[in-house]
Amino acid sequence: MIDPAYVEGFVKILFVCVIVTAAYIISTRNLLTLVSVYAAQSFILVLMALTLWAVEGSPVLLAIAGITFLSKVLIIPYFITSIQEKIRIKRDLRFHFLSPTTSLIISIGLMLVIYIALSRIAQETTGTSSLFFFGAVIGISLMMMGMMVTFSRKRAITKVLGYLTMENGVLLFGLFVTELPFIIEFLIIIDLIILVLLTTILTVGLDSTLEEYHQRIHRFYLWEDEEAP
Amino acid sequence: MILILYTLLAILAIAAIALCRTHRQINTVSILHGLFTLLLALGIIFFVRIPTTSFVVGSEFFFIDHLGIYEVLIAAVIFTLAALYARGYVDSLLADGELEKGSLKLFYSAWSLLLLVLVLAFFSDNLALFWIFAELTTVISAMLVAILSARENIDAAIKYIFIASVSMLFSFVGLIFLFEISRSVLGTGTLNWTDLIQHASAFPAGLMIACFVLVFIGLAAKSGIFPFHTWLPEAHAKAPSAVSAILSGVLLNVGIYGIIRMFAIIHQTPAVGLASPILALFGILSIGVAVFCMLPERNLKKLIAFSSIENMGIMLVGLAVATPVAIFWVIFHVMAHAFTKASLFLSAGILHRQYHSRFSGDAVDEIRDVFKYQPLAAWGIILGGLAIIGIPPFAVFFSKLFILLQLGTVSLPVLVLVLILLFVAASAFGYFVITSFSQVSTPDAPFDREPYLTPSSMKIPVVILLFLILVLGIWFPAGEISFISQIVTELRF
Amino acid sequence: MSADFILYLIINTLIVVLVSPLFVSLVKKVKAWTQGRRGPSVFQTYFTLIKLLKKEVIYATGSSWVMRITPLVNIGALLVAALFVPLAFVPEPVAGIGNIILFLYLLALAKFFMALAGLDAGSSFGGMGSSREMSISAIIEPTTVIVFAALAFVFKSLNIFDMFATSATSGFLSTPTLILIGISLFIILIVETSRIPVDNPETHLELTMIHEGMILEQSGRNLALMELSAAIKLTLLMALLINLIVPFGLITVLSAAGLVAAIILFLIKGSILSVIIGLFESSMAKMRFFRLPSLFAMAFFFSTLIIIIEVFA
Amino acid sequence: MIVQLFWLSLVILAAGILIPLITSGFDQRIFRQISLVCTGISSLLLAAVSLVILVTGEITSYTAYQFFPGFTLSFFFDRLAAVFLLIIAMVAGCVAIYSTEYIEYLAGAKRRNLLCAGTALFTLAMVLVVVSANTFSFVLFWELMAAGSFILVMYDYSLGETTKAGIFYFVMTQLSTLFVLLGIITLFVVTGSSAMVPVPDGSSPLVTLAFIALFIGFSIKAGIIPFHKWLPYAHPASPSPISALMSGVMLKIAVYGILRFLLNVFTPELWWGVLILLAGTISAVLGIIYALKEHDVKGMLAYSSIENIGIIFIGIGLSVIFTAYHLTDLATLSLLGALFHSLNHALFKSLLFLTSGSVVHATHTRDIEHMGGLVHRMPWTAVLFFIGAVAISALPPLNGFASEILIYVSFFSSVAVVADPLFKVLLFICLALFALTSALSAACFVKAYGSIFLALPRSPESAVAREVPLAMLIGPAILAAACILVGLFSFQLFSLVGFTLPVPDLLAIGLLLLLMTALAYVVLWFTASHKVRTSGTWGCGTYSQEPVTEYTGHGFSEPIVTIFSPIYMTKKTSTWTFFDRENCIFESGNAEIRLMKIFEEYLYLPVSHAATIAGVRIAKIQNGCLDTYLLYVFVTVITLIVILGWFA
Repeated sequence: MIDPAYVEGFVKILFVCVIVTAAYIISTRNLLTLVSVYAAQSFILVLMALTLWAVEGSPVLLAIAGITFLSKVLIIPYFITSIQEKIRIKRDLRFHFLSPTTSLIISIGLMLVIYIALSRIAQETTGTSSLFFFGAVIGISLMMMGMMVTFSRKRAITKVLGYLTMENGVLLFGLFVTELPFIIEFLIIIDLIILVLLTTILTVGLDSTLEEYHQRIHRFYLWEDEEAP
Repeated sequence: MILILYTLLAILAIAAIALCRTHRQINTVSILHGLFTLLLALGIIFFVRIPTTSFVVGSEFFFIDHLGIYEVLIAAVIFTLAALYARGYVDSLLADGELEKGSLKLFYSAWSLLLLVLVLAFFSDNLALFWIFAELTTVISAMLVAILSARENIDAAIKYIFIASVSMLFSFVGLIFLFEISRSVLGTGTLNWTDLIQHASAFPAGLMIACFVLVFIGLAAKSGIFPFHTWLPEAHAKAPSAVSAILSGVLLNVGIYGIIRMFAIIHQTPAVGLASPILALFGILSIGVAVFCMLPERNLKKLIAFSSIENMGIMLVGLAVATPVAIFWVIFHVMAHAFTKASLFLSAGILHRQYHSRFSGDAVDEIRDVFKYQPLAAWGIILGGLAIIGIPPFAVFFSKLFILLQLGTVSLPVLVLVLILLFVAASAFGYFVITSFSQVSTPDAPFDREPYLTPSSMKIPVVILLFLILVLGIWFPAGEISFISQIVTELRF
Repeated sequence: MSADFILYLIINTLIVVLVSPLFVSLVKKVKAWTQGRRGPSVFQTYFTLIKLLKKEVIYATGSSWVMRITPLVNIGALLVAALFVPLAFVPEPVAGIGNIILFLYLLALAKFFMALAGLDAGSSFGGMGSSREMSISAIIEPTTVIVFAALAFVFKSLNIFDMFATSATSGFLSTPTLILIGISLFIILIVETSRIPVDNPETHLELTMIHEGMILEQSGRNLALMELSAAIKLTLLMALLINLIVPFGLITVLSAAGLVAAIILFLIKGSILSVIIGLFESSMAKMRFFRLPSLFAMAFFFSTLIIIIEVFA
Repeated sequence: MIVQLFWLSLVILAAGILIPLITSGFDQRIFRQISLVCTGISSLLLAAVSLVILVTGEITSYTAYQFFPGFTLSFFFDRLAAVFLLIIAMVAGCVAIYSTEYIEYLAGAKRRNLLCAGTALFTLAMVLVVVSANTFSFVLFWELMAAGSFILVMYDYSLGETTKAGIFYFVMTQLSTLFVLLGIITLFVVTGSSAMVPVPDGSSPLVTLAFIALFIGFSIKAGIIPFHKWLPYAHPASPSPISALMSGVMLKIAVYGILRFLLNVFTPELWWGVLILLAGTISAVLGIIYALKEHDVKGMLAYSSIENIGIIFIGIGLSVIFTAYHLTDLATLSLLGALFHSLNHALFKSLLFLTSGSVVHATHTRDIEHMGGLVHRMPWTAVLFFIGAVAISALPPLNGFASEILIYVSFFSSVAVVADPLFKVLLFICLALFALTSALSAACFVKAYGSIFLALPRSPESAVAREVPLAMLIGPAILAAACILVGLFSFQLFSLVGFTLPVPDLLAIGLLLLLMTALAYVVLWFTASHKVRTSGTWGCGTYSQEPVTEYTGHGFSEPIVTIFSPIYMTKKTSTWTFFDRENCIFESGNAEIRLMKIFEEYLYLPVSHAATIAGVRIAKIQNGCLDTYLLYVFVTVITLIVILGWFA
């Protein structure tokens, strides 16, 4: 319904926003802002899904946008923030392997590498210049940036958020490359929720400053300093 | 109809667990659940004409073929025996206070849920569905690993979840690729394995290799192949032994099952020329790393975990050879390894109950006077160890010999390398068993521990499993041979 | 077992038993002369043997049946070995008698029992004697086997009878091989019968006696047997040397006159060789024990020299 | 008829395995007796089977059981297998008789049942290795034999030395399986079938690789020099009947392996023969030299097994050289020498091990320095050990000489037949070394017999040693009788089997020896005086005859040790501690001169050390921190993407 050139521009802007949010997730130290940035990123994804729906009009996209909005913008961030209040950890200061600046440089390098690789692999099917190919590249590079977060941050909660950004990358990749049947998307979301649920409960045991967890763990293990991985 | 039966069985079991109060009742429920899955699987084998899709509700997502039912059979046997083992094992966990009453119900319901998800994974025709169920098995088994909620258990569970699910994301990207390829070739995209295998020869080689490699990353993490194996030793060492028997016996098979399915597809396309060397490379690397990590290892359960990685490497190498005989023996090796590894972990569990060190699953085991305290477990480890190394009367000898034979026909230098690595593994295992089992308490170094009187429920599974691998090694019934060769033909090798 | 073979058995044993004490006393006589004294009569060994037969046998307290049967086994082995070396009449070989390796191992059998007897009494003299005897025999054995291999290679047969037959009929060997075989056999004779440079047969000084050390505990008739078997061993090795290098007078077809002539000729040649041995012994002092391997290395060099000449020339 | 008899013996052996296993619950003597009697009967049947095959010479093959299409278990009885069946039968029978009594004295109440079951399983595995027709079943029973013997070696597992022996033994058997497997797989690649079918000629590099792999695999199990290190550890550590079985029979199974592949599969080249000959000579010489310095009786016997295996390999090497020169009669002569020596070695080595087992049982020590004077206290064991010692030192009438003369004759005739001069000089050197080993073995066993049995007891235990019960004498007695009879009737036995050999007829020689000794005795009876008296040994006038003055094993072998000192390298280590910093005031220290175990310290330990270091370094991957693990995943994913991009 809307002329494609305008849509093209709008989607490109959304791509840039996604990358910016990812960069922000990599570098931020404050956990609360981390969660809100993740929610913003998911919201951008929802917008993208809506615009695609506007362009192609297949109802699946609308449904995907709906459940993503429901789960990734509302439920998961609310859940994580509630957990954070319980374990009262504010800041994740320690970085392992990569400091924020180096990881940003690496992510740009990664984007280039993925662009070249994907163009070499997929030159027969989707044209390299089209929006879909570009979406695929951004999707995978978002995944790699999410992965960098998982292994470069100390706190388990930030690792979970890194994992979630990776999952967003997959969703982006899925949106642009093909339209998976809705049942698959729905089940992935369910699985994601269970995964996040379990990991956060477990991480509560590790990072938390809660008393009753302390007491249990102490009985089995000499309680080292709080910074233990 | 069959799938409904299985899900019904699982829901019934979980409901029953919620109702029962004492541990004994809950345990019998989970044993019955395993037993019924086994009976159902046997029923399918004998009465239902396989491969079949018609019998199932919403058949476009599920199907039953020989490989699927084969894996379910192995899973059911190990689950039943592990549940029987858990009756005594969990009792002693409760007695020692490592596991509280509260999480008992959670443990057994996760146990039955895991069995259900596994069965569904093995029966799912749609690869994305298989991916989701595999992901679910990771989550549930991680919960089982962390059930003791001591610090290092949670540590191990977190590591398991993170490494497995991060890599599985990549395999989902691979699946999307596959969907894209099938959409461009068949018009309407499909991820059903049966349709994919039909039209596999038409797939473009370049894209196919990319999708195979991406999917391989995730499944390699699930089955503990070299770069992604790091979670396996810690998860197995720290999980309760009944759980680590399942982890090693069945969970690793999910990864290998996926790799076999994907390799069957790519085997049709010309891209196999690049896929086999990659598989062989990863296989040899995992054998090498596992074998050399076994040398300095002082913890029994970690040693056994490393030997699982090594056997997964052997299976990959066998798969890379890709001749029908090699595939036949890889599938046989899946079964032989599963049962041997389960028996090893169960006997290690008994030893752990007897000698468990206060601090952590990682600590060096001070095993002493083992033949005085736990003769059956000691002999279980010795015979199981001999079996896993590949000493004749047991089943692993044949599969190892014939995989190496097919590897020899393909390339001799690789054969020599693998033989040397297997030799190092055998001597590492031998070194550990000899040094730790010959420790005897002398008058000046007394070792007085009250002997842990292992209940018969823990001894029977070890004996059954050892008897099973002995029978599998000696008697090859015609039915078994035709069943496995049927699998090989279905995978179009 | 043709008639003349049985006749040969009887004659050969008789000659050996009767003649061997003579050669031993001859060697002693020559050594006495060189030392400026008259020395015992030529038949002295016969008298000592007869005297010893009369004396009572004394066994050490801790000794066992080994001490008792060693003399008998020794003399038995040596007498059988004597059948392997025809002194005068050379018949056709029967049932493997005459095989040179068997001859060597019969001597080894005698040595084995003597060494054990040395250890049996539990005295340090016997122990030292047998330990040194076994060490020397171990070192010299390669040389002996190489010399016998050279002989077998040169005479194209393993049997001493055929060797003597060919040397008797075909006359002298090519001179260089003859000289080398002679020297090597002479060195083997010196070592086997524990002559001066290797061991001093007459002394009872514990440092220098090897052969004597082992039979120190023997007495009476056992000592007589041991002395006789030592003498027989000397004669056999001398006969081996003589009949190969100077086969003159050996008869292969049995006739009374020929036999008598052969025996007399053998006596003459034997006494000449005993004189040579006596002179050789008195011209040398006993070597230190651990310098013996260098002597044996020289003997080994001579035997390999035979091979090289035979093989390459 | 043969196959039924063979099946019967297998069934009885299987019964011998199962009965003690089933009744391992109770420590009853009766069950152990039944199992050992089963082993005895089945070895009797096996002996009958092998004799029938040897005499009639008929070849029967028989497929027993098909595991699955690719792999059938089939037996093949020909003369080569019959010889080794005979070896297994005789030694296992006598060991069974011996153990009926010996086991009762062993520690470990209920575990003794496992020992009987293990012996029966070990024998069964060896029998099946010898008769298996195709390479797969050969490997299968080969590994079963290795595993069975490993469990037996580890019988009294609590001792420190058994642990070390167990590790050495296990690692070396796994190494030998590695090479045998490699050889068999290469053969399968070349011939395409698992049957022992001759390789298509034209020596492709694969065939040479197969031969080298099989040769190394079998030399490890046979104990050839560079790979011998497990033997002197495993034999002393295991119970005596087991070490008799292992040394007498298991080493021969390795010899059987190399012979089976040389005769049936390979068409040997000349340099193969030279390789085997050199390996044999080196093992023979070094084996006996190490045996001489050993003062643990079973260690000495183990090293002398290495020497005898070296002699057998010399025989095989010569026969391969002759086949390369197409001289079939000489080839059969030296092959017969090797086979006959394996049979004889099995007989006298197990005799020596059993009798030394009785001695160790009586004196509770294995060190010959603490023995002595046992000839009076254990007369029958002394006589049996004596027969074994005479046989092993290859002295004429007995069987040791009968087989060594065969090898001597083939050596002498090889010298005559070989053309190339350099090769002839090599043969002469090997002949010289062979003569050296037989002389040294005579010296070694004089030392052994002298210090164990003769003179006065050098320790309180050997002073109170008592003769062993009857059963522990019958077993070795049968072996001793076999040694004597096989030696005396060697010529007749060979003609019975159909070979007339250019070797002396030892029966005639034996009779002559008897005649001459009898003649001497009769002459002495009439001429000499009959007075006999016993008094103290001559001690230069002092009447005190102490056991201290005796010549011990060390003293006896000291001249040879100094003569061969370059081979026994000694290591001098000394450490000091001082009171002050400038190391002036000496506080304490110790110096040590130690005979260096060359192979162990320069070959085995460095290799295992390097492996463990590699292991530790690689184990660092597993450092327990999640971030590093995720980093590995990250790096692998990137490399894969790059490769994909570059390749696809």
